[in-house]
Amino acid sequence: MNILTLLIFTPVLFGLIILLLPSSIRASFKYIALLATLLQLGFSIWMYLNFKTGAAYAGINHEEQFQFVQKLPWISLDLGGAGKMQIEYFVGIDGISVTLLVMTSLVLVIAAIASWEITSNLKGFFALFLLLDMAVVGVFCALDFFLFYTFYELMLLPLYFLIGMWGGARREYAAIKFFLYTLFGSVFMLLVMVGLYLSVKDPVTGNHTFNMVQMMNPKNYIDGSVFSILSHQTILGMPARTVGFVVLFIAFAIKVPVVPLHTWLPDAHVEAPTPVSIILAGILLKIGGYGIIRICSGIFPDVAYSGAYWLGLLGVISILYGAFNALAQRDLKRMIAYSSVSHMGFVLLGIASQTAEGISGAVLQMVSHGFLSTMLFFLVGVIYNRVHDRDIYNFRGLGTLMPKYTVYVMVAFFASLGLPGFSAFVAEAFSLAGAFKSHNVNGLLPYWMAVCGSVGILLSAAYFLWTLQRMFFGTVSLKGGDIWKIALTDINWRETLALLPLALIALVLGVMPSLVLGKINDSVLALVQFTQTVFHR
Amino acid sequence: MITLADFMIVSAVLFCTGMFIIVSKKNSIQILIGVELMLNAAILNLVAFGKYDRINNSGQMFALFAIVLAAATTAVALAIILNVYKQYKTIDPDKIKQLKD
Amino acid sequence: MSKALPYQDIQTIYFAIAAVVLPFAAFVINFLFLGKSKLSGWVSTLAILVSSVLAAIIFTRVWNVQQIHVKQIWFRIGDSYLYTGILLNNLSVLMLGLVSVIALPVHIYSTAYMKDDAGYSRYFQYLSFFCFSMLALVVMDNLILLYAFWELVGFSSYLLIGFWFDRANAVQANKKAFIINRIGDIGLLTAIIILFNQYQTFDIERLFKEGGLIASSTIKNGLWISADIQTPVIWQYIACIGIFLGVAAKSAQFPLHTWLPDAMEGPTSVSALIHAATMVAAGVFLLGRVYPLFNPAELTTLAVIGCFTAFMAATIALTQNDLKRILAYSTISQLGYMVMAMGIGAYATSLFHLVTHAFFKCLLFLSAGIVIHQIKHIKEDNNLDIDPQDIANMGGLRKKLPLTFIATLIGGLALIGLPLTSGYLSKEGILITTYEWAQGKGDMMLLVPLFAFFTSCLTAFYVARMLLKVFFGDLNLQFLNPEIKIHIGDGGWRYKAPLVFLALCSLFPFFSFNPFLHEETWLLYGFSAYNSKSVFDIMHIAIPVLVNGASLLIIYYAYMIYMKRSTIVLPQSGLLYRLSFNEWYIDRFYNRVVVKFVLVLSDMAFWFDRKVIDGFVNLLEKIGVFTAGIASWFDRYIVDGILHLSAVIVQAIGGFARRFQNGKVQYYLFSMLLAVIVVFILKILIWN
Amino acid sequence: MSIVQVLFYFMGLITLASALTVAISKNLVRSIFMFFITLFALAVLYVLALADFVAVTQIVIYVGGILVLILFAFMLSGKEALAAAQLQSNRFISLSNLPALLLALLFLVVMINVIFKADVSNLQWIKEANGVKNVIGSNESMINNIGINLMTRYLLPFEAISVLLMVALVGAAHLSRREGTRI
Repeated sequence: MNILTLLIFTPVLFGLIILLLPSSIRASFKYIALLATLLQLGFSIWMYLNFKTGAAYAGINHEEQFQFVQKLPWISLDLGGAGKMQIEYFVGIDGISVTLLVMTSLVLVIAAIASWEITSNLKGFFALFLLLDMAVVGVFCALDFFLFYTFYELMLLPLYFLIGMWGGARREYAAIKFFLYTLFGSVFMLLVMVGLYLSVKDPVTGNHTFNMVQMMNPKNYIDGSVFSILSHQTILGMPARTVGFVVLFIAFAIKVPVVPLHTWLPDAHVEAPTPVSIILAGILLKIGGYGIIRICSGIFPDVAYSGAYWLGLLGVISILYGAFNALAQRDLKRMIAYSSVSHMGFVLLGIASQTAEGISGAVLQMVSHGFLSTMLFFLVGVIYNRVHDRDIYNFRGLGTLMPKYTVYVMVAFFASLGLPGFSAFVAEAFSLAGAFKSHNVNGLLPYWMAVCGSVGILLSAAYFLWTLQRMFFGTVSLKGGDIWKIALTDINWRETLALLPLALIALVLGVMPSLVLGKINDSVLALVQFTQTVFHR
Repeated sequence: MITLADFMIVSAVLFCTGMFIIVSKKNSIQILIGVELMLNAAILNLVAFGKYDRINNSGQMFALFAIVLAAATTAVALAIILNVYKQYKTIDPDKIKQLKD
Repeated sequence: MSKALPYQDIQTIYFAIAAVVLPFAAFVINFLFLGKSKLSGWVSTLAILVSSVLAAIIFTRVWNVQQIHVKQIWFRIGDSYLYTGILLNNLSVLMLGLVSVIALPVHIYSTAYMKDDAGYSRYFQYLSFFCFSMLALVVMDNLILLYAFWELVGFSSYLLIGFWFDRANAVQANKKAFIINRIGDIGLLTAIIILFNQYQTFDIERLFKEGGLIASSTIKNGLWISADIQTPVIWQYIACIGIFLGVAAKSAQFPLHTWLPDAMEGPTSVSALIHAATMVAAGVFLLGRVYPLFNPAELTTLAVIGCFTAFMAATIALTQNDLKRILAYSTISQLGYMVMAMGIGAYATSLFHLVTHAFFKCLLFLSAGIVIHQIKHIKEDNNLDIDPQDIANMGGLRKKLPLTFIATLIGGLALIGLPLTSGYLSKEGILITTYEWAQGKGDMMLLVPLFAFFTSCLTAFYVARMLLKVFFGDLNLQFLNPEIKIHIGDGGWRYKAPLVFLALCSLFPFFSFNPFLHEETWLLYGFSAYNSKSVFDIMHIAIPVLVNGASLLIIYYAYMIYMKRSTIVLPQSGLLYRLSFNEWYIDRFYNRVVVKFVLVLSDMAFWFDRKVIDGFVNLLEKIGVFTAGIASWFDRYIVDGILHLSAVIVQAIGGFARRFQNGKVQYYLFSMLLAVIVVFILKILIWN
Repeated sequence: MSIVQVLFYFMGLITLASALTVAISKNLVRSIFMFFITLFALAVLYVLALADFVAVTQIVIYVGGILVLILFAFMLSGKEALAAAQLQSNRFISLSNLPALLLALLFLVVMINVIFKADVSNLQWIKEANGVKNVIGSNESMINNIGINLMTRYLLPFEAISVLLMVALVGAAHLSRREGTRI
């Protein structure tokens, strides 16, 4: 049994078990879900430990360099004159996926712990949760575009229901908004996918293929096909490859999210229940970044190269715009949601730089943000569970009431604002360093972008500190008076269990970024090498 | 000299009068009268044209037939009217709407 | 270890590591195990004691002997390797020693000062963490780690300023401090990134050593040329500006100085350690580290800004009534001197002033802490509603707190720069060098030494004012509330020992056996490479005499004002007074303009987000809904409508036909006849 | 204008006037009597059309048979019929009669139109009949001829009608017998 397949489908198995079990033992569902995620975490850690590094295992555009590969024919139709339709179950990971996978599995464990707060319709919730679990893990593993797309779309459904059924007051609006936004992106992605399928031929079998690794090789493109680099096809007067890139980019940019495609995020976060917020912020956003790295710049490196300026610009705008918006919020969750926009801007900036530092920084930022946003949303969930309020102005002096909680909040906040010693610092610093360096290395991004990006770090300090000062410090003063004072108990062991590993990981990654960078370096170098040479004349 | 057209015009007016009676009257007996008027209009025509067949007398002959038949039909019709009246206590054909769908 | 080192050097390195890590260990122990225990204070003190002993050993081994640099790979990112390492040279060992030596008395003092506080252990956690960051900052060998600890120092300062986190002012102040420091951090980060881009390394030694990468790069034709990278020269300026921002934020230089006076909301012992002696000196230390980066024009700018800061802060200090605020502004002023000294090339003198200032300012703060503590006692004993830090309430404490008085006096005199104190040595050095520096630069530049002298006079005035108001005359409180009981004193040995130690260190013999000539200070020899050699001439006598004379006159003037109340006092309502009292309105400007601007900007961004982007999305949604509405309308009324219409038509025809089937025989007849006649008419009309 | 013509017009006028009165009259009894007049006037018209035998038959059968039958039926149908008859709209031109009136007028117009268009006096066979003197003279009697024709040339229709008459009589008798439970 392939470990990746096991990793992907374990949760579904448990989900089926939950579905089959009678509702009378619904109290045990959360333990089953937790067990599933823990098992998954075990698998991913095993993979992480057994992951081989070195230039020979870089992956990216070399199929044989991927690890834990499983390749099975899935849908194979003989279309007669039109050749064979070849869709494979093709999973495998390289350096870029492996760290994200570990991050994902851990975040899912935390999300499962956070699911304790769910009280209604447990069977449905955990079944959907585990389905979502499968889909997100699948996205990071899939190397066949069709498979990728299947997982990608499969995420939407459970998320829609999770937000729409277990969410807050305006959950339906948020769910619909989220659904439409992401659907909008993925519908066009489907078109590009088909276009790519028709443009690419598997050199071995001679059939059209959905294999993403094959799509990265310019030799596999059929002469004169839509996305062939040599044929210079146009769509609506624009070069076809640019259109393909832009469409894919929009699909992923919605996920990231990049300003101006971000407005689903605050609404979805605010309305979603805590575990879903955690998955949204911790994993979903990373899928956007991962997609941009693996698919956008993997399959259309030439366009990613020529359009890097705009990518970088969008990144900088996201950083600043998200930060300014976060500063204007008074809903804690919304503030954190906007801060996610800001922090994910660094990812885009790093990717746009196309330097090893930038892309490594971006991946590290994704991993780091995965943990930190999980922590932040979990923390918001803690307070929301207790008093069902998140308005920053309604709290003051929580530090006195909930000292341990405040310590975790401070850790999360300071880690998020890039305090050295925590993972975000290294990630952001190197994203910026890469962006700055890019002018000399490949001339893609002007210097000022990095400088503007660094202002985002300043603003993040402003809004996090303002929140700290407003909510946690000062004399105790709560909107709900003594009732709240009683309700606001300090965190319990279950919450500690969720928060402590996150805080420690943020710290450990900050001190030893090599835990991530060691695994991704070869892949990143290969990617940089690849994007700069393969598709250029 | 009385022309054929004269007869025919009289017959036409008579016919139309009969028709009017048939269509407009609310009394079955009156309707029967209308029918008779129309028959008579026809007979008048037959008779008028019968002038030009001295040998066979076809016009008058059929006029005779028609008169006899009219008598028979009237008898039958009146019998029906009576029966209808027994059944419905009315002889207004508008009230008898069993044919309506 | 990258290269083989002699055993003793390895030992030195281990000592250095231990010196740095010990406070961190204390922090961890306190954090994990000694949450509520009073033991935590002694754990921290022990750690810093060992650190300072180690620092002393290291100092003796490295100072003017050698430079030790070891490094090890930290992580690899892409093709570049990041190292972590320790660089011990004169500068770092000096700072290492200074920080640990200053920290030690502060720790001891704190065990007494904080003993009644609920957050005693927390305080020592923070303090140890600060010591760790500060010590690490000075020994780190590369810019990224320097930056990391630079920010951690800011962070621990944040924690300590907001130590009493239930006080609104304190948390406002720590937020402000951190954010302003963040501005500096960003500048520094940008500068570091620029340097990394230019030289592909973060290594301080490789970058800044003599003949290092910085020295070998040139500026030509608007390009900044290093080994293999050419960048527009503007980025060299930006790097310098960035570093300056970092320095300005940490060392409270104009325009980023406003956090420091507010930072006095923290415990006074913290103010003594962090906001007087060590952390604020980090800016000057950084300047020392990256000194070769600056070119003469930039140095001149630095000098001007330093001079301006010194002058501005001194004018503000003149009118403040809060004891700690006066000291805070005097700190800013003295830091201005140091930066100015760096700017004029008096590298060593600047560091010398840093060291002396650390001692006497720490001394002053600790003394002020005792004064405030005692006034607070009076306040609490008698339930008075006063500000214990307001010097207007004080007076005549000389007799109640004799040791504190003497300590403050020594510190104050050192601050003024009168002979026999350490302050004299370093300050005169700066003034003389300033004068020499300005001589060759034209008339405009003469303003710099002029202002420096003037600032010195101002310093004399406000120090005298403070001393007189606090220690001389009669206790104002008693004057206002005659019935109060006063039981105050210098306190136990944990108060006294640090004061004595620091007071001794603030006197001349600690630095030079010649109390009048700063050139003979041992410290200066450590940095002879950088310091501009000055020829001994008449000015070296004239300037100290002049300045000290003026200072004495000013002190006399102050004495006449505050004690005898006989001299003309400057009006307390004039423009100058208000300017000074309101701290030049800078804070107010920041609050009203900069902060407002940012907030408005963020509100606008949010408005934009909600109205424009979300509005656009919602518009799309509305369009979608509308289109869907149209489609559904179309579906219902057109597509279905056609269907229904045909049904309706059929029905209508049926209904129409049905009406003929009304069972009325006459009607059938009528219809039939009508049909017939219609056929007839048609026949006649058409087929004829 | 001969006296015959005057008579024709006069009788035609009476026919039509009485027929119209039948149509207009709201009183059933009156209309029946007006019908009686019409039938008489028509008989005169038959005479004028040189069909004296037919005229006699008309009077005998119609006036003597049908009219009596109708009167009896009217009387048998009782008071309600009478009342219903009275209830009818007494106006000749009323909204309920309008369609019927229009229809009748249209038919009239059409028929007159056809009559004039057809130019009946100049029809082929009439001309031929005139040519071979196959026209009944105003002074000869056709009774003989009719009798012969009835028994020779029109024997089959005569017999068929007799059977038909019998059937009709049987039917009428069947219908009017007093049973009532049927139908």
